[in-house]
Amino acid sequence: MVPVLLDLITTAAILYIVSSGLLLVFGVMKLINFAHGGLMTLGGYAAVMATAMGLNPWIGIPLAAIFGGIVGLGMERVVVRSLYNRPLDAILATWGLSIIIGQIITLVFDRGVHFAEPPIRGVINILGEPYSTYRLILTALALLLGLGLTAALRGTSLGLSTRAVIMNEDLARGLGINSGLVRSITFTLGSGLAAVAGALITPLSSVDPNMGVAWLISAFMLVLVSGSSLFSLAVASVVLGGAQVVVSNYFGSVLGGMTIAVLAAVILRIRPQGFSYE
Amino acid sequence: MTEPVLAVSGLSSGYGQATVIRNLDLEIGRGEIVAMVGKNGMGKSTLLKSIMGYLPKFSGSVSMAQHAISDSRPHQIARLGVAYVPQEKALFQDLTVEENICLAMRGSASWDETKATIARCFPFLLQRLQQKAGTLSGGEQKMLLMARSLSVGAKVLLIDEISEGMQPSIISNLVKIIKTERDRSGLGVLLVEQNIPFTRAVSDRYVLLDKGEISGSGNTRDPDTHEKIAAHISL
Amino acid sequence: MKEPMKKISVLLAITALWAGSAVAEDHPIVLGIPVGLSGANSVVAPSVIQATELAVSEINDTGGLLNRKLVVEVADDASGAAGAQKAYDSLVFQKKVDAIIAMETTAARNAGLPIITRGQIPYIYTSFYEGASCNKYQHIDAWVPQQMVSLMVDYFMKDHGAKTFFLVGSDYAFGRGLLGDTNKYIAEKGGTLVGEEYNPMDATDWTAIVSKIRATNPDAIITSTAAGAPNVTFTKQLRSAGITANYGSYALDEGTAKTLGPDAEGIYLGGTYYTGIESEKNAQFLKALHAKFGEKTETPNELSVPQYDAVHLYALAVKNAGTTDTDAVVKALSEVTFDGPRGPVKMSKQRHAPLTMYLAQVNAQGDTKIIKSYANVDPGEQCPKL
Amino acid sequence: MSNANVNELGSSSLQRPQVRPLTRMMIVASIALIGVGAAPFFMDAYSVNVLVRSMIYAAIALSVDILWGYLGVLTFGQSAFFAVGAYATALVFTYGGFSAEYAFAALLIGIAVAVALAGLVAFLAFWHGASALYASVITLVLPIIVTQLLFSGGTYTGSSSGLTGFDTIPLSSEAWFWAVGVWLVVLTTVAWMYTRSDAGRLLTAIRENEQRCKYLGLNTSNIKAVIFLICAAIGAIAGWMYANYTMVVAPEIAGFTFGTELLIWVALGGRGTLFGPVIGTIIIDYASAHLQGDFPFVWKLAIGIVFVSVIVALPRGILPLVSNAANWLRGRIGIAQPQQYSQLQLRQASRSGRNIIGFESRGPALVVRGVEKRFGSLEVLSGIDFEATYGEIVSLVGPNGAGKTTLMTCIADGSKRSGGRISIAGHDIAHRPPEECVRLGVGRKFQMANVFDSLTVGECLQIARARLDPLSKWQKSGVCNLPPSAMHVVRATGLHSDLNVPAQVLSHGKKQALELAMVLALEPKVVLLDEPTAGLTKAERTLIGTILTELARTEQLCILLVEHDLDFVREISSRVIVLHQGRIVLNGSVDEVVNSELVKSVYAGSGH
Repeated sequence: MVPVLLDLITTAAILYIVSSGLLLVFGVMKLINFAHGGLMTLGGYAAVMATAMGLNPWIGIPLAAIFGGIVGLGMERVVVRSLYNRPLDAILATWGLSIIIGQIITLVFDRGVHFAEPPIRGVINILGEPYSTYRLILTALALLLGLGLTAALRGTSLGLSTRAVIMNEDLARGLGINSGLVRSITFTLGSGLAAVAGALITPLSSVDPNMGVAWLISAFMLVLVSGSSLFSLAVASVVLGGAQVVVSNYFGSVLGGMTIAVLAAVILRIRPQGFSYE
Repeated sequence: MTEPVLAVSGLSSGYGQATVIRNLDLEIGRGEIVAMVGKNGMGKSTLLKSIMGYLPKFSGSVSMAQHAISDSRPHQIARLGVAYVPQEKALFQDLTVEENICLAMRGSASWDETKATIARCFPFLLQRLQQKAGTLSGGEQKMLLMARSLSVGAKVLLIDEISEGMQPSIISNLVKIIKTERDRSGLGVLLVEQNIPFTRAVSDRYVLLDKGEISGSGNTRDPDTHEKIAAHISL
Repeated sequence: MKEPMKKISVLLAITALWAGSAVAEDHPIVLGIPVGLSGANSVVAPSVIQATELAVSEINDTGGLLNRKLVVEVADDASGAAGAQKAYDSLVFQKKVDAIIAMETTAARNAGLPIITRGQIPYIYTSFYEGASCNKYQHIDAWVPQQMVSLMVDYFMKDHGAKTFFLVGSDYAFGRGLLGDTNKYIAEKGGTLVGEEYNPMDATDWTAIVSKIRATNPDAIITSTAAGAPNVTFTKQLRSAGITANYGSYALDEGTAKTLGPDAEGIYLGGTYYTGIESEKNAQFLKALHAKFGEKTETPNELSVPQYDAVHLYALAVKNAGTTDTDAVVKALSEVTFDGPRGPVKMSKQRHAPLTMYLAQVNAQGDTKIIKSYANVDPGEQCPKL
Repeated sequence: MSNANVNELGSSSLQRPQVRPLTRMMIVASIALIGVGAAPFFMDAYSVNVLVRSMIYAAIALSVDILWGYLGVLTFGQSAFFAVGAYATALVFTYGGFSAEYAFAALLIGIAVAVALAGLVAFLAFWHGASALYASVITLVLPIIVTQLLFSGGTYTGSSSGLTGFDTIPLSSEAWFWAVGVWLVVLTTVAWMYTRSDAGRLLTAIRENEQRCKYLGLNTSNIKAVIFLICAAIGAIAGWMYANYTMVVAPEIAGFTFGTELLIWVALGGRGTLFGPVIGTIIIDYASAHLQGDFPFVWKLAIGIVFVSVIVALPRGILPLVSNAANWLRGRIGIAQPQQYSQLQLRQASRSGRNIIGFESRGPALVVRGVEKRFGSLEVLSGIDFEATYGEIVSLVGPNGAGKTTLMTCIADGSKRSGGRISIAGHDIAHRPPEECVRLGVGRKFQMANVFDSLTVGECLQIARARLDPLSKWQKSGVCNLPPSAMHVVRATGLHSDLNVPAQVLSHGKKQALELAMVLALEPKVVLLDEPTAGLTKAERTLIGTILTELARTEQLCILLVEHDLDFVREISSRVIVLHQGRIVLNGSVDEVVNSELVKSVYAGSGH
């Protein structure tokens, strides 16, 4: 039981890390960023570059944040900005951006798998069971990320403005908040988080031009059932990620592979607001 | 009248293709409190939204102390010193009192000064800073709205039917606060109202709005004010 | 073959030769190479193209084929069935190639074979696969499960005393086919199977499977995961869980092992080609490759070297047949032997080839070292009807 | 008086309304057929091969365009139905062998499975209240599941390798080219005729304003579901052709990536144009067959860049750009054709029997008993009790936030109230959705003019009549039958001279009048009007007021009116209900209300 429980927790943590950037963008902008997968890939390559330059593998993570942030800012300025009133078109356009990111990565690197040095290896004993240290670190990071984002949203004036824009954009504008700027910053931050997630999963994933796309659908589904709350995302990650682990364990990996998508669709059918308490 | 802090001239505005405000002229002087009175659906709220830049201006112009704001966006107008209190959903219910106030503070404003203003006008709020705005009573929420608007050092205050549902005692308190603050800082105020007693107590001048056009105006101290307004807004 | 027939074919061959030499310069023999320039196979595509080009230039340097130049026509198959159709169509009907030599996924090969049948040209398949693909125009010079399974299982059983096995595959024909055979072979040899799990091709999460491996604690893990991402993600997640059981992979290649870094240490690989093969032919091959491509040389591998062999086999067959005529070449392809970097290759066994099989292991530096070799391993009954 | 004034109200400019575009389409189709017939003689075998496949893809792209471009359903899952058709064929041939009967059976099985699957998807995606995003999410989950099922089918479905080596209909490439080409031309022509037909305009209406459609008594969920099923069948047929022609199926044809590629083709060609996606798909697929090999990554990069640019800058795709350029050019050389809108005539119809309000319709038209509405802990309406009879105009007044519009919503949509009972003409509305409430006799006009902006006035009226006069599915009937009340509004407001202009260019007043006419076209018994005079000029108000009083008198309609303009209320109401903070504070005659101190205090805000 202990290993399954640990798998469940760490899987939820990984899903949380992978989805939080998407959630941030969805919450503030009511916009689904299908380039999220592409941005994760970008983050993975940031880790590859850190390894290639002989840097400490942890350096890859801020590097990824910078890459993702810059690319995200550019995307918001050039493309996303004109699609705020066309949410379905925004999905398509960001998917197109994801294709562009993937192809540019392919042209710069190549189609192959690349090597990124993992920040840490090995296992530690938990209740007599050896368990992957890195997965446990990821769990801690997910907690830190959740607490950090919550603190940033609660404790900083930018965070306050962001929450105000999420709750009532018109009112926020009337109080002098430049909601356009808040959106830009949010998209940049969301993109940065996507890239960080990409860098963080390199020790568990293959770094190739399609690396992030495989995560996109799961992240998308989790965000849809979470609304715009970081807390409900945590709940959704545990419930759906847990269901995936359980189904994979007892009913086979193929069924496990569709667990999140199917469950999310069913949950939304029964309760359109998903896990969000609104 | 002194130089206007807010001048609206020839303004037409509305939703989509529906023109609600037609060719309207209005000036608010420094330190002047003007009440705009009209029945529901006559375009009072539309006018405020249009001044704030939420609605497109079909024609005409709006300026603040010679500063054209016809094409500015809401946040820019707010930053120039216009505090707008909408009729509905005017507070962030899930944010604390303090957060609601902080959101309106810009750049140089200091929390100490703001606190001083609150202490002067709405001392009870200081005890409630960490309380969620949504948990305040209706009257307290209106006080918070005023506190938010007054503590940001605004030059112009646009207030949409704040007296609705307020008890008379609170209303008289509100009148006092608005007037005191006006005297302190020379604030110009445009109130949209249907409440005759409140209008008479607080404003210097009133304007009657009928189907998007100004149909009459007068000095609030004129003896026929009550009659005129009552005739205008009753059935 | 009866005598008159032989005479006729010799006559035909001479005519062909004459006709061929008459148009030597303007009418080359064209080899079609459909390959995944885009998509998953674009990783190995450059090495496959280099191997092809090297073989072609070697043949042209020694006077060409039937006095005609050999040229290559490459087409992108986008690493999938749909793309393969387009590529094969283009090569067979538009470029009118004389033969097709290709490493492909099984899906792509299956998509291409009907076109080969319609176009009636010789076809050499150069990728290891799950076996039993039979088409009258097709030859295969790469390994099939029968040649590989025993190699890996016997080694674990004999050299490591392994009794319990866990099999992990990507859910596709090759993965299932190969592990199915392994499963049977383990049972035959008295071993115990403690698990057999498949993950979808595009899956990135192996948590549940790794968890089961940990729970069953097998003596050896044998994998047949798809090339590229699945190989890498499984290995990383297995290693990060701290599992150190013997780990043999049918599908991991030398290059990918290198990109895995320390995670690949100790993995056993099976195959027919590693750069470390110590033979004169391999040394010559590597030298020629570097001479031709210099710094841009792609590391040759399990997919590119059979391609190199196949081009030479085709050239030998055409020389033997004396013509590029399909029936004659197909017949000759079963008869010729090419002694290449992998050792002698002759596709004489129901269109398949007995091969020298190697077992190798990745060391701490990520380099692959050969630890055992078995000559002339028989492919078994693949196409009894051909 | 049914057909008396056909010509009086018809548009006078053209007497043969729909012939010209149809003729033009037939000419285009014939040319396309000749092209298909001749092409194989001028092309090499490779191009023929590639084009057969491109045309099959074009057929699915067409179905995606119907769903996305016309109906507004962004679908990622059309690939799944294609795969169902293809796999049904491959499985039948692999395990049953090839025969003509089996080929036919495979087609039927493919269509049946695809339609069943589509039914399931439609059930999930188009339920009452589902958002457009949710529908897209479901179509996104579909290909993921189908792909996993194909993978997990093991050797039976060939897993990732797919199926191959089965015998199929033995036709040459050229014969396939003709077969697929003819099918594509016919399909496109039929789709064109359908989308131009009266029923086809309904798709646009649903895309633009589904809510209005529901309140016109149309079961939009069913309509969407039916179109979705038809498109699934088209996908399955295309899949059947694909498997027959290529003799191979692989899971990638079911996937999300292919589903998205279809969207890319449609977007580039021009959504909502039919020809754009068809031509776009053929060109892009044919070009990628030639260019992808030479520039594998750059080609895909270029497609990505063009795709993003088109979505951002040319949401209608490239075809409209081309046709605009052509029009511009024609304008330059002086043969410009004015923009064609459909020509339409109005006919007066009598009220359908069951909607006649006669002596048998005794009792109140509308009964509201103890109605409550809560949003969480917030009580918006409580204890609302009143009745209204035929021929009465009842005004609902009260300050902002009193709950007037909420009450209207509760009457027009049975699922909205939290408690209490409402009956219309003696029938309990229970929890019926709006389209069923319309059937009971409710007609609702919204506060902001709520019409179909891109449709013409005549088309808006036709769609309003769709429930009572089924729309033609293959042509423009050119006729719209209106009941006397609606006809009266149209005539009185001069809308009959605007029948063929798009609703979006109407003045605000005329839009309000149009919506009123649309509501009356439903032949309602109870009419709910939410601020029908908002934003109107004085003259327009007077006109609407006169019309309403006349309707109540002559047609015996029960009219419930939310109104802020109290002068207007005073002029036309027979009774006034004052709502304040979710409760009825007064229900009486106009005089009673005008003289009520309570009402004065509510309005003047002197407390209570």
